[in-house]
Amino acid sequence: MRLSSKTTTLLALAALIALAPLFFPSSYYFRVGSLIFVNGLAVTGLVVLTGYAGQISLGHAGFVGIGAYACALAPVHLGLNPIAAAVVGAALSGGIAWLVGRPILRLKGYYLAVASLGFGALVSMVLANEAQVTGGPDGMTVPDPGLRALLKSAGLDLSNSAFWYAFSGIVLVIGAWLALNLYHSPTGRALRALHGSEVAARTVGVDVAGFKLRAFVISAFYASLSGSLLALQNKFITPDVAGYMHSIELVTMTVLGGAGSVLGAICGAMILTTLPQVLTVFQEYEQVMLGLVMMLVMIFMRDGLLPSLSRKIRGRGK
Amino acid sequence: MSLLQIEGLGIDFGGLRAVHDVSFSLGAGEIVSVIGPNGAGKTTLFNMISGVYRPEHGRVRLAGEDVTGIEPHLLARRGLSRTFQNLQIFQAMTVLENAIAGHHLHEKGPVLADLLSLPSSRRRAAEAEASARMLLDRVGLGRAEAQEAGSLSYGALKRLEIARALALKPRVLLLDEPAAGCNAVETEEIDRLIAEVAAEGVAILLVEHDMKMVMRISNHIVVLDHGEKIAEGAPAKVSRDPRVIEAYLGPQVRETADAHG
Amino acid sequence: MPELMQFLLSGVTVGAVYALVALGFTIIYNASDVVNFAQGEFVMLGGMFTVFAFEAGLPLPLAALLAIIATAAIGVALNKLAIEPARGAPVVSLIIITIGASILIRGLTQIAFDKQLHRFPAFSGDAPIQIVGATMLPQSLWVIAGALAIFVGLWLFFTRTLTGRAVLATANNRIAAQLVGINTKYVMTLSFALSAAIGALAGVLVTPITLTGYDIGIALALKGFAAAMLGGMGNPKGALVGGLLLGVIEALTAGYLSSQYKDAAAFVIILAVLFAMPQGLFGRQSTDRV
Amino acid sequence: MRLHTTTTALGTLALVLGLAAPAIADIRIGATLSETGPAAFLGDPEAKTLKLLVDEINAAGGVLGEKIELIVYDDGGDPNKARTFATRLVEDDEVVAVIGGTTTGTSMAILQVFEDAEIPFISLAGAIEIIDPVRPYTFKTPHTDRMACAKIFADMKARGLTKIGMISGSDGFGASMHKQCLQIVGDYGIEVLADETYGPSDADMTPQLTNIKGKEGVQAVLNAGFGQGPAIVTRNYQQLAVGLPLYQSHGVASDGFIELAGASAAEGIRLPGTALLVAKLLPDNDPQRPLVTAYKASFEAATGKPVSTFGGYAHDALRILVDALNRAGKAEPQAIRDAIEATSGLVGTTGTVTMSAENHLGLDLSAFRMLEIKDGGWKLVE
Repeated sequence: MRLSSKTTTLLALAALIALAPLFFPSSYYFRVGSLIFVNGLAVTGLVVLTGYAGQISLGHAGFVGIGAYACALAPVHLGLNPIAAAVVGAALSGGIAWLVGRPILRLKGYYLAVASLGFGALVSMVLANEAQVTGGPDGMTVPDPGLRALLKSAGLDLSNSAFWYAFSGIVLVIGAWLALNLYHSPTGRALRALHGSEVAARTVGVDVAGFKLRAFVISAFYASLSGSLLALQNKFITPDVAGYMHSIELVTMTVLGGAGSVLGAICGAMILTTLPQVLTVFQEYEQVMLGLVMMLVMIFMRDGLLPSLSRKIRGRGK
Repeated sequence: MSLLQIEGLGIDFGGLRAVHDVSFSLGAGEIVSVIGPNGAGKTTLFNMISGVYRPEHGRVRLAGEDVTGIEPHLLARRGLSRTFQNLQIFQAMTVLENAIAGHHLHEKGPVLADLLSLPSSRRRAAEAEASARMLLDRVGLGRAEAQEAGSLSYGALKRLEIARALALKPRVLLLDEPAAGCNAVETEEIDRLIAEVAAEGVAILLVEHDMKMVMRISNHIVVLDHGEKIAEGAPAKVSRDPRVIEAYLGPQVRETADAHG
Repeated sequence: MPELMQFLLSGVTVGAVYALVALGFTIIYNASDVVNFAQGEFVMLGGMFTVFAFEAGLPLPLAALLAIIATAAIGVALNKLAIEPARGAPVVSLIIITIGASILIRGLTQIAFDKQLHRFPAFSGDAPIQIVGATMLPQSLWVIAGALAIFVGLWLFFTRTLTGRAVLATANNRIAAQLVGINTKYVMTLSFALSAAIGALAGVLVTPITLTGYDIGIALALKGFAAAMLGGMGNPKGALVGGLLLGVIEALTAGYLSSQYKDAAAFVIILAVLFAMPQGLFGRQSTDRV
Repeated sequence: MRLHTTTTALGTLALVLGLAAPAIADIRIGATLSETGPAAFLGDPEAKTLKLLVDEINAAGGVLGEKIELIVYDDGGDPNKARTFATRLVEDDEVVAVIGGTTTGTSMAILQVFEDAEIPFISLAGAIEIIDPVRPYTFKTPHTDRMACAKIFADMKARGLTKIGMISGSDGFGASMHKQCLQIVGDYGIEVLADETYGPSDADMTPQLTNIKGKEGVQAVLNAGFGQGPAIVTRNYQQLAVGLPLYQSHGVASDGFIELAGASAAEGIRLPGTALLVAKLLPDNDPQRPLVTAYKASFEAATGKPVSTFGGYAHDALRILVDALNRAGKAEPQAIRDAIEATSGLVGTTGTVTMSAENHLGLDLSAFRMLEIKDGGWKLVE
């Protein structure tokens, strides 16, 4: 039986997440792994927005921030469990995306970039300025959702890092599954169609504004959940997660790995998350190396790392 | 009653009169061609009828309903479909997916069902795929279905666009130079395809430079020059009209003015 | 009233800084449709080179001139090494290439120089000028004059010179430009050199006011980019008006509403303008050609 | 095929990461500092100081007969990155103690890692929340921002200044100090009539200062901030001829500040600082004098840059640690922690440190010195 590319991708991803710990020399690698998954989740959302629908956002860290602070604030003010708070955060992010998406997505190219950037900046400013509520730039603590304790009582005692590795890994696989489903679905086709030619998509009946908005809302959900996961495992959160630099980082991961493919973008997340850890060898040359890597990949592999590489491999096979 | 009715349609671009006061109508199963020298305003007229541009003057009626300035995707729901002079293919998608994309209105459903890949979503997609395969066979692209659209020849892309437009099961079909860039054999195939579609009762509005083809298949011809209708009628009548001959043969220098129709 | 005047003077000073950065974006954008996110680093380099040449004992004008030339050379290198090989890449790839370049330049600067803040003396002293009960530093006049001069220069360049029109033609249709004999490679090189030089000049002018350091480019590029988009990317008039408007909005918000939310007010207005005018205040209207 | 490639890539990556970790030997001390990013102003001298002092210690034979191996990571001021480096220091590098957390945000984000791993951690950030409530393994060296506020307000009160305006940076440092100052300002009978902020990269603060100046009854102005902001505030202050006493925070306590603001604009500014800035002015019998003079000399010789208070924080953290190591007699985290808590009468750049189970800072206000800028240099206010 020939497996569909969707199943192959999912199996590869799941196997990678499950088997990688066999090679981990210390539990620090669980931490790096779970960060990769957290970023990978946000980036999967950006694949829907940028890779499928062709829309740029330089403000998605705003949604990451909303998701993160929901987990910090809702338990304190609403008495919710942090996991429920993550769902509330995602709903809030989706709602805000739905509200701001309509006007923002009318813009194109760099104008869309600056408008989304403005949105992200507004969110991070509110988080930094409303110190009474959010603790300001110094940040605030996030309560423990008690999941680990629950597992322990069920007889499965994982270390903190290992637990969050597994938890974010599972969330990522689910996220990737949904995004891959979407790719081959009527909605995914409509998104890719409007990416290819907006005017042609219109003439075959695609409500371009509506579908862009759907992609925007979906990607906001992903970003928000990524923020929640980050807040839950760090147990402490600052407005930096909502900042411009984080938005740029997410877009870079997406495009570097290959915006058109879920697995590619997750690879991008892996590279950009581990790179600073590897580059510590270079000490003060860390930034120089990071800049060089970004430039070289984009110059020589403009479709992103994974699509370019797999094309090369396939090309050799022929 | 005519299916598509154009009444005094007009638009200006930066003070320049692009199309002015053009009227005609189109009935089910009819093939009407719009001809005229380059820069006469043919594509602009198409863009207004199909909702890409919002007309400044006049009305467009579809089966009696006023649809002037309505967004293209809403026109598509009402059964108006089109192709483009300079191809608007979804380059990064396969040939088959392009044809499926044409079934958007039939296959779309709740986004949640698509995310979860529910049976309802898969069924919709499968139906669209089956219909798309049939359409590709009809335009002779059945074998190319797995190829990336960007890799097809120009003529094949023209046919793919027609297949995509037909996927909507339109009542009115606007074809903008469907035979441009095609060789004689391909032109003949397209010729036959158009006639077939019209025979099924679809009203076809055609912009075409291949005069032989136009004369052969049109029921009715509308001639534009400088954005205005200068003649209208049966092919035989129009081809003898001195104003038409002047527009075409006289000041041919004007053709360099604008590459677009 | 003196308060309002003070707010306006502050706004115009800051706005002129933004405008100087925004103007730097226009040439490269016009020649290649690339928004160069490393533009802020050109401004930083202009300031840093001048600081270190000045501290090494060169007279200030000479130090500034050297800084501008050196930065222009870096601009040319950026084009040759990164932008030219990436020709035809999609917008978001180009964004990432230029962001990568900005990280690279920052990294090299912190190694070559240091991570401290620096400034050099204002050109005409620090004695405040009194204007209707409000005050302004002479250096602000230099910055404003610099922004105006570059604006006029760019406007003349794009409308009155053959080279300037060649730049616009290249952006419009590269192949066509080549067909009519424009050396598009030369045009691109020239654009990057000019943009970098304008950025460096901006750095020289603003350093006595804003100070300089290896990482000031990020914030400047962000505000300059926002200003350029507010005015309409590619249009020198848009860059100037967008920059000044942004500065004045910030100063008035800080003065009358809340200094906490002055940046927020600026972004809200940018969003509002873009919703009403998707191409910015003076941007080119574009129609889908199908 | 694809699966195989990716697994190989991951394996290679793990190998590279593994190789990056140093071989096991010596006494391993870790640090995560903001050498780059918005707090580089603080983190850079901190990192340089640690490297410099560790080299000096090792050259002199090390501690407990062993060399110190220092592992410094640059978190760029990003709390998330800092958290990862903290985990790495604990899990992978297996250090016995950690210095760092340049900012309050990074310190708060990482302290739980060390509490969980039971490894002593000495923060270099200002906020009181780091050590209040006391956590067993968390210590810090800088005065709290609250102490800086107290020092300033006490000086204001002594001069009869009771109505003030505040202008604070909106970055972590400024916001934190602003918050803590407002918490205690009432205790000194001082009222904040105007409260303004500015962004960390703003170029002009005249609108905010105009509002403060225009406020009826303001007698003095306090600027909480670090980086370029205070220098620009100071210059704008002179430009507007506000003419009221101006106080800056310990965030600008370095010679660089006077240079950036200009000697004439900075004239008369008061700020709480450490002995480090006024090494030459200290009386000969001052216990801090030999120490700060030596540190200042070696830092300036090695880097060519003037010392700053922040480098001093790192200096003190390392001294506390080395002192604790010597007293503990073994390089084990638990023993080191206990020894740090028992630190008593240790002279550092910030003052004399005496810790206890209830006090993981161990400094009092007397160690803070009120300085005034005079003729482009520092002067002690008595």
